Amino acid sequence: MKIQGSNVIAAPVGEVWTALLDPQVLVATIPGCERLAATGEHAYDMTVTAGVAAIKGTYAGTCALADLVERESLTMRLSGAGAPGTVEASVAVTFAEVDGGTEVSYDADATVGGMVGGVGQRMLTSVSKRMAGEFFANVAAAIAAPAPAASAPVPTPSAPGAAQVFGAPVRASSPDDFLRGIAVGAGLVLLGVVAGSLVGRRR
Amino acid sequence: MTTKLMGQGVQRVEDQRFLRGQGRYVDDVAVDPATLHAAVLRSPHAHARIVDIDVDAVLDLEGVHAVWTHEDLTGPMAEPLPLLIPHPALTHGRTQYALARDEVNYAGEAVAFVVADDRYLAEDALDRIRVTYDVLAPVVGIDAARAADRLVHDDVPGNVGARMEQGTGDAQAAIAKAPHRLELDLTVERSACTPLEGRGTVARWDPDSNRMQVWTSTQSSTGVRAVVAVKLGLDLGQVDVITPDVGGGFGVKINHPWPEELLVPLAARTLGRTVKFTEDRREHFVSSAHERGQVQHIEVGFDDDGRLLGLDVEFWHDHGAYTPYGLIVPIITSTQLLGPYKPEVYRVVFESLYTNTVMVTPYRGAGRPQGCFAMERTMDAIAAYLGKDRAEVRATNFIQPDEFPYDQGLIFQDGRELEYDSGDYPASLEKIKALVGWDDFPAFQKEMAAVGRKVGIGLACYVEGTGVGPYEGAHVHIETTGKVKVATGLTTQGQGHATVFAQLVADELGVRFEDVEVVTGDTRRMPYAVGTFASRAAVMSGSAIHLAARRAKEKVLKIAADALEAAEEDLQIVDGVVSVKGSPGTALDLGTVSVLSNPLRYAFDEASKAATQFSVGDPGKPPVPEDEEPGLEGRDFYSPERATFASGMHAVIVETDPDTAEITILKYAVVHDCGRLINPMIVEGQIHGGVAQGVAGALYERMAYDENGQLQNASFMDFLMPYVTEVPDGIDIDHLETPSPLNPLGIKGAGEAGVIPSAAVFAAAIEDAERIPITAMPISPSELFHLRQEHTP
Amino acid sequence: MSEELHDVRLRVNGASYDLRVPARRLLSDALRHDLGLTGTHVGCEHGVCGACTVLLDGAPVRACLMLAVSAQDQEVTTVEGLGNADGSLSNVQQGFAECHGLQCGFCTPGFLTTITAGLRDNPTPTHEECRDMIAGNLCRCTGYQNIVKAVERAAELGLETPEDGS
Amino acid sequence: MKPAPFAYHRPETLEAALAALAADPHAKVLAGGQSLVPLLSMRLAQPSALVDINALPGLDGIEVDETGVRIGALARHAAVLASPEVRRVQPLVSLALGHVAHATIRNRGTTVGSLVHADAAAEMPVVLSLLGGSVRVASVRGQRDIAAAELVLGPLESSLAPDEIAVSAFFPALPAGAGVAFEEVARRHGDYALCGVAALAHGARVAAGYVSVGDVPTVVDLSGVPAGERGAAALAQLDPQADIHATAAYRAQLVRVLTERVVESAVSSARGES
Repeated sequence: MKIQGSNVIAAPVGEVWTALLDPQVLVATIPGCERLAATGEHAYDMTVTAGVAAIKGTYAGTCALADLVERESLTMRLSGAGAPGTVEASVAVTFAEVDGGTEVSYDADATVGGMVGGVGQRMLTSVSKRMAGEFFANVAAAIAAPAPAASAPVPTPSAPGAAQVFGAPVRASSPDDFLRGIAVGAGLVLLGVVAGSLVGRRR
Repeated sequence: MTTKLMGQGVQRVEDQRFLRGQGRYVDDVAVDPATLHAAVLRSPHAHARIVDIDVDAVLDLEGVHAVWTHEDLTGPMAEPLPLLIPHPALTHGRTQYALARDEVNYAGEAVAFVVADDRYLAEDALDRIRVTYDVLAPVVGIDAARAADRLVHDDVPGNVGARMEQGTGDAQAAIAKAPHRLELDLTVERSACTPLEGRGTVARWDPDSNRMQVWTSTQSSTGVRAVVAVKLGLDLGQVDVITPDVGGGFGVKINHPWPEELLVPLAARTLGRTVKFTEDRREHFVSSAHERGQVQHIEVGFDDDGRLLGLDVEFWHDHGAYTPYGLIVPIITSTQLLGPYKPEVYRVVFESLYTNTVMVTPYRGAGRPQGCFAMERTMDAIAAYLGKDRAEVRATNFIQPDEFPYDQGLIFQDGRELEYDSGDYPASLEKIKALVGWDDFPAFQKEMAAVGRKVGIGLACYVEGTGVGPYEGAHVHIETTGKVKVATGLTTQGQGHATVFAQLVADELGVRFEDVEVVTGDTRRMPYAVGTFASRAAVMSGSAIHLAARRAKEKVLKIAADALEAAEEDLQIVDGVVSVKGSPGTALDLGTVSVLSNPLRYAFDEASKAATQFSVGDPGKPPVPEDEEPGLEGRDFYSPERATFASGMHAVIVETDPDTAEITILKYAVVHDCGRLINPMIVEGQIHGGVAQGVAGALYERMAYDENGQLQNASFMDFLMPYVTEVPDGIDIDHLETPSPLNPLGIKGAGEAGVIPSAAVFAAAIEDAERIPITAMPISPSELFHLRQEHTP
Repeated sequence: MSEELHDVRLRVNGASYDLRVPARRLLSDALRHDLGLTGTHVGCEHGVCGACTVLLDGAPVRACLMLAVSAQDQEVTTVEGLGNADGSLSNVQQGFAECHGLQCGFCTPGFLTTITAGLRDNPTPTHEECRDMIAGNLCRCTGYQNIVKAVERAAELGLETPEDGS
Repeated sequence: MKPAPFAYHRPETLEAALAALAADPHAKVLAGGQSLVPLLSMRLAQPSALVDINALPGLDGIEVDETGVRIGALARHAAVLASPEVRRVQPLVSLALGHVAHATIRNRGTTVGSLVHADAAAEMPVVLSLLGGSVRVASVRGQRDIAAAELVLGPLESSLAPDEIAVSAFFPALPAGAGVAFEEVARRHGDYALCGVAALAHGARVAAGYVSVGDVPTVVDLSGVPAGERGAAALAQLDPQADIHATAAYRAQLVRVLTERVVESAVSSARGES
């Protein structure tokens, strides 16, 4: 599955760049993210519980930012596995200074496996695009008020090695966002997507 | 004298059970709280290395009894599954392991096997297994396989499992010399059998008798028996395989062993419990088998009449991740492609390619639909090129009735010469033209065009090699009650064997149809058998049963003649009573003969008492003379020189919606020649089913793999198996009967025929309606819409 | 921790059965594995094929799309309950036998239950209504031709010898 | 394909049902279950508990008066479809229901259930939007009516709170002199539509609702657009997506074709023709 798109955020490239690289921003913006553990520079293990409506699944996933070109581009590699299926995604993200802020463009290629892969791909693209739109609002908001919600790093034995673990703020299920739409989110979205494909048929 | 049942539309005896809900399918066996249930963890990736499998979280789950991964398999179980049909051209055959060892090559490949109190708990356990994969880029589709930028198996260069060529001469030279030349590139997508009952296996180890009993939904019980014995280190004599009622096969259940057919018996013996695996629908899509995927290039040279002077075919066959069934499918395409025609020179070459998708084994038609598509599209192209009638061009190329037996000069799937035994293609063509109204269609088409409606007509012909060897056997036993018990080893999945075989026995033996009971697919009753595929059951087992009944009859007459003090030739058997022609008083029933056949004469029943009034045997000889056996039985085998060739022609009239591009079937006609008919009602049922499956394959069903090797339509919601609303309302059928000289009944197979010409006939009709070349099947309204876009200036 | 079991009384083909099953037990599995009524077949478990169709208070429903606990106190009729009291075939079953309306027989129970209710509600269907009556059931063997004939034949038989229609 | 474990409640009063739902944010309501049960069996939905409302009294009503049709949460599609009163007062409901899956599914599936499932590929949410109906929901916090326009937030996301149960839905009556029509194209009879169109014509107002086009049920105002230009006008406001059965371009073609056909038939039935 391939998804492309772009949005403009009313903030300078520098701030947007920094926000996306900040684990506290990540943990605060990935919906249902219960834990994010650093396993290396810009590499994290995460546990995410999310879905659409009451249709939820828990995914064990990883997120790694690579090929960093300061303020220009990066590649986000994501994977998630849970009872409903698996998700492997690679997202090329580019940043460009434009009038009124920063244009962030993404080009995602996601592979969805397992049960969801077999029955739920139909609506994925449209759902993810819609979520991408919402994400940028969140990032803009996060930049306006830098991740107040995220708790301070606390070392946790459960974390691999001496990794830093970032806990998510307790909150009601938040609106979907970019990470959800494109990353482990691709799987999470599928939960809803699958619901769609099944439910659409078997009202 | 009772009328012969051969040729009668006798109602099916098995239906009495089925209609009452008393069918016994494999999941109906061992319905007992003590039975354990299995589930399989399957790879979510199309291509990956297995780094680690963590099953620790599974065993502390209440109700879970055991879990296996490849690590836990030993001896032959740890080796790759057998390559069932090797072939010299299959230079790089590969088969999977019962449980993946270090690599998975399709999404759905078995990785771990769990046994628990019920299927619910077994699936809970699957959710707790953690597998770490190193995901590799997959090879999906024929183009990717040919490009070979990536390999499915590191040790198979170019992803080529096999390359095979055969022919009757220098086709290229013949084409070069021909007055006219054409080239076509044709594609057929993947589909699958999808019987309504999936795969399933039940196994029970009996420690007292040291025997393994296996019930499995298969098309070859003897094959499963042999491999279970070898893999579990048992003697063949310790393994019984019983095929219960089978909820449809269509080919997919001929492949064996499935990993579960070995893992279930292994678990049963290990745990000392009855174990059952019942596949669910999604598993069937991603872990059984598919077929049809082929890309074909045709070059043809012909004269002004459209006569084939040279035909050169090259095609690429997608056989998926493994090749357990060898090259059967592409070999059938390469030979059966010729149909009823006789090109002066023919040459065919194919490559069988690996892809990271579900493996390919025969699906009803088995490569013929692709071959028929190639040949018939070529015929249509020639007709269009010459501006001739499509039927006329075909007639020009027909093998004539006086040319049989006709040797096509090739080697067929069974390793024998491709020699057609009989047929009458010109007669079939006349029948199909009359049936569909071929000559009146152009006028109808004009009429419709005048009111803005698009209609088109298509015609397609095929020849099907049926009843391939090597053999089938039968055992006929006349009990002292006069009841006749018949056993043949091949299996039944809806063909009505219990009925048609009983018809044959009743006719040959002279007993009442109701007194004959047929058992199939039970290795305890007939341990020597091949299986039900290639439209071979009626021809092979039908002939064997006929011969076995004849042997039993010979013995009946011998004993009765002795008892009645009459000459054998003066005796007749009617409704189970042997009597002297002309003096009906002098008679005895078969039950009595059965008693007389056994010198041990305990008078257990009336038949035995009745028998005491007769004396048989020569006092001067031992009670059981040399070369004779006690009991009233007949056993025989049928093994033909070669296959017998059925044929047929389909025609269809379709309408395409100018706005929505929806395709509607207005009329479907079939002319069919499978030699003599045993039961016309059942043969027509086979044709109906084949046509519906053909409509499905041409207009609805496909395997929608994405570029990552994920099957996106692994459910009945998106794999569009037709409902009644999608199939023709009525199918016009006419029969032609050119008996086969190769078997005692003059019959030919009928099982697969209905599906063979579908892709070709629909492509032809849609092309005729749209005036757009149709070169890829199946075709959806969405695809037709885009073809229109491309062809509108 | 072992799973909570629920007491449920199922009324099937006129008989009452008291079961203790987990909430997640599908009605199709309860009928087949707990009650041993294996005539109801499972072909897809997502409600598309119709092989598991049973009558719930007389109306056809998918047994695979119902929880056994949710069928509490309702009258379930399966294929085993379609025959006449004297053991003879019902008109619908007889129609199938006469018209070769089945081959492998796996989908048949779902057709029989569906048609039984259909002819009860509409004893004199047109050809189109006969096709429509079976439009929600999949069959892979017959191409439906003879199933439609069987429905028409069953309707004929119904006029000759009416039944209660279960 | 078997469900994961879940707790089960079968309350006999609405109050008890609401309490059970309020007590567990991950509980899900089971009504007809024709959508939910396959999700459970595929383990795509793993709610902690099910609140089975099938034993609740008084929710299976179909009340019809001249203002419209109120359908209870336990009224099955089949019952609504069979009601001549519903057909008389709001024929579009009956027209659309005839396209909902197959008869056997309609015997168990509920109309209200399909509304709150908020699926853009379902017929009934589109019909509710086009007619400007509403859904009445209850929770321990009380009752409220949700207007069709506010019902669907996104694909499969309704605006019901996790503790709310939809108890009924209201479809306004067809005004005198108004006309409706419904048509859809599906691959197989009874399938999820590739594209479905519902149309309402009342005096100068002409509007069409779209099934399986876009993420949410979408209604387009075509008032004043002449025949022949309606398809294009509708497309201008829609963004058809591709799936494995239809490309975006083909789906757009179906929008064009069906819009013209269905709107015209609604307009002519408003004129009292046909």
